[in-house]
Amino acid sequence: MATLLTRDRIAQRVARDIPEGAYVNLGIGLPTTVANYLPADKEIFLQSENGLLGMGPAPAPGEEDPELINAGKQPVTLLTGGCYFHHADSFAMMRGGHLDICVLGAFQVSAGGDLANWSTGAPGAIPAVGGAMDLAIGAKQVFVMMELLTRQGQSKLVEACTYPLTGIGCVSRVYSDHGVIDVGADGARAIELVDGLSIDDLRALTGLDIAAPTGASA
Amino acid sequence: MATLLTRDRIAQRVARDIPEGAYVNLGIGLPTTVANYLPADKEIFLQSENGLLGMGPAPAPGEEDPELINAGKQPVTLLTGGCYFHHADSFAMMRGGHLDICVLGAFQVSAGGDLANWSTGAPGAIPAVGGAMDLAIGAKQVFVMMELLTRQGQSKLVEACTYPLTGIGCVSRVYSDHGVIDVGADGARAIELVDGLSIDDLRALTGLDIAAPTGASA
Amino acid sequence: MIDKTLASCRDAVADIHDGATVMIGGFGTAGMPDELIDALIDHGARELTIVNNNAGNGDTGLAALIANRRVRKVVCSFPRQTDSHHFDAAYHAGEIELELVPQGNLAARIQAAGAGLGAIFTPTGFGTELAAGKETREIDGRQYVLEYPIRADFALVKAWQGDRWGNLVYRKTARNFGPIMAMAAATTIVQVSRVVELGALDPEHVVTPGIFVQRVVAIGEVH
Amino acid sequence: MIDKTLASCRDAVADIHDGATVMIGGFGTAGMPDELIDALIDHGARELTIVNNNAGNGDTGLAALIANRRVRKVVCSFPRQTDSHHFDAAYHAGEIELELVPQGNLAARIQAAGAGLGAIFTPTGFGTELAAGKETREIDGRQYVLEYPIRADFALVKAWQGDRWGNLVYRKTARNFGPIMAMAAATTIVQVSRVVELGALDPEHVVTPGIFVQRVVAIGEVH
Repeated sequence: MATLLTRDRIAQRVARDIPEGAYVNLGIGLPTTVANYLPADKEIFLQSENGLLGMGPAPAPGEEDPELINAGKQPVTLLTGGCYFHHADSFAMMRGGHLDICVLGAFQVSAGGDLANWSTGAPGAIPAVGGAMDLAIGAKQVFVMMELLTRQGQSKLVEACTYPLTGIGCVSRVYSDHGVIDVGADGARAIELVDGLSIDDLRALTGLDIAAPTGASA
Repeated sequence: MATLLTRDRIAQRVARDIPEGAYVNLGIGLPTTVANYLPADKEIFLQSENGLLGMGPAPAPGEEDPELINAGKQPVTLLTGGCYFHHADSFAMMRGGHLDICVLGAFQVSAGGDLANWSTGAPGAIPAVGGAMDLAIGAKQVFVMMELLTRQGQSKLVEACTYPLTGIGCVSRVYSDHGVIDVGADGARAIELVDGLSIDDLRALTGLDIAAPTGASA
Repeated sequence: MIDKTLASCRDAVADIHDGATVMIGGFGTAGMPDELIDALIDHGARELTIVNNNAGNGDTGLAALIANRRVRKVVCSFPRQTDSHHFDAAYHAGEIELELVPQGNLAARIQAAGAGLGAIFTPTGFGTELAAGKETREIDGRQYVLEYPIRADFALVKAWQGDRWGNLVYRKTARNFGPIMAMAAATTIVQVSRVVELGALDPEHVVTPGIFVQRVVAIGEVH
Repeated sequence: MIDKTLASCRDAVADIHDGATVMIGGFGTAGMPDELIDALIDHGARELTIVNNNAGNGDTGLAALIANRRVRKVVCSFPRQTDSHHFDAAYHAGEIELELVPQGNLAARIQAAGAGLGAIFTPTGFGTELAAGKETREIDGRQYVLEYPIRADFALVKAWQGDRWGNLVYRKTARNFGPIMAMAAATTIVQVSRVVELGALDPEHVVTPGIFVQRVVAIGEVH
């Protein structure tokens, strides 16, 4: 029986792959929790789309400033050495390829690296995209953080996204409760599987011909 | 016999048409001298393409700062209330239509408002354009300041420019030693003629069918 | 003497006409010029096209403008939020039009307007629903979508300090869209916490040069 | 701990390769990073493409780089000046290629590169020799020329103060192309008069955020 990772453990795992000095944007929702696991002794630069670089943790209660917020509109702080800038410069940081890593949630990711994370296409729902499309195509590496299966047991790692796309071929790696999987032009390749999960299990769960981790027997 | 205006008198005449509160760029060379005639009791904002707004007069001798210069690379000062910005913002001020008036020199101006002021097309000459093309098409009004005739007696106000163009249909008014002439889609129209110069004289000098000043007999 | 300061928000918005396109600064409530919007509601202009990152939060600012049925169309990146009930209701009732723009394209299109560009090729949104029907082009092996500038008749912006020439500085993440909207509107109206003497703003620190600002109103410190 | 400061200009330019495209800040001599250029001359890289507003003044900085025959091509707006004799000589000898770009298009193309745009439609230069052969388009009744981004392998920039994260502030009109070139180069190398402690630069006053800067060298106060 496979031991699936909790959301916090996924966040921890993502944090481990972020090197010192990296410029990183953590998407709203689940990806935000990655910040909790970044090593305190390393300097990692968090960017927030609404115009700050060097984002620090949430302020102490009572210290909130409604004019110092993150992309999720929650109160944050600014580290010593951080700075503010306007929206065009902020998105130039993304679109211009200046961010090293962006961590996003997803509804679906395809083996080829397509991302669907902004709309389920449900009729009548009000669409909202925010900065998702800019982040998806801008950062040097796009990490997706998600549970592998929906509550109904369907794989969110798919051959081709059925939900509306956020970006094409933009995701480089998926961090899931079942393990870490690279995606892209060469298709999906498992990097790590959780204890008790075999590559065949993963293939069965996803219905995809996922390559085995390097060094492992297929 | 017509009493032609000196260059200083032309500059004075241009200055008279610049209202308080106007954002103005004075091109390098002759147009720079307009600054000497702006009324001291009115606030007029001089922009310099190299990133300052609120440009003041030349500094006192010994007070020059090599990092505070104008577009002609001469030392200047900054007025109280002026500010600095980078080159993209500076040219956004021009191209985005935020400048009210730009004053430029010219080799030729056509009756339709075309401007030639950056190159004589002489073979072997090193071409240089600077900000001329941006200023020509960006400001709400482009004033040209020039002597009407070349040293050889040829009119610089022409039916069609023979020198390489700086911009098409961009000049609104020409301030010359012979008088003030509007140009544009409706052709050339004299606004003021210097003492002793008739509209027929001007037509003869330019070879153009210039409309007479409003209210004057043709 | 040039003095762009006005005594009241009411005076500042008095010529905003029915059908105007109005940019409103702010990301959520940070940088939202509530006092100017309140004045705009009192003023009564209708059929407005609003450009903002969101579509109103709670019951104040842009949300109140929508609740008062003054808005015909919203151009934004992220309308749906936990507290966007006024927009949600108007949208579901078919009373308001929505143009959804990826946030970076929104910023780039506003900046392009301010800088006088005719159009830009942006990679954001390529291959998605939000680029459906738009011209695309491959340039140096990458795919781009052609997007046009977003201009406005008016911009309502919140800054921190301003002077009588319209020079502005902002405060923390309330800066967001303010500087680029100020450049993209024919008339930029700014509410500041405080009007300072000319020269009080360091020329190296001015974020929005006065050339981009037509009117300044002091509303007092509010944060 | 991240520390982008280096001990010498020599170290900072050591990996600039033959044939590299190098942006150099400055408008005339204001903002010209002379010390970095001297180090580049000593380093010896050849066949460089240089992007600068001018093509060298007098006998120092970019002019010295050209005099030392390190430059294959110059992309600039205003090469011909009273003191551009080194460029003039190289140009007339047919030893140097010139791409002449209107100054605002130069700035806009550099900014477009930093912002990841694929191309821009700009009104500047339409109908002139400098737009000959370029794609044009009428948009909303106005004529535009399609221009592509200008990127660089390296940017050499002069700022006033910087910190170990690469945050920068500039001094007066020496700012000019620095902030946009820093955004458009793969590796941005900055000489500052002084490296200050992290936190010494007010977060509201930083002009170039450290994300755009890879190396910082202090050269002492020189003005």
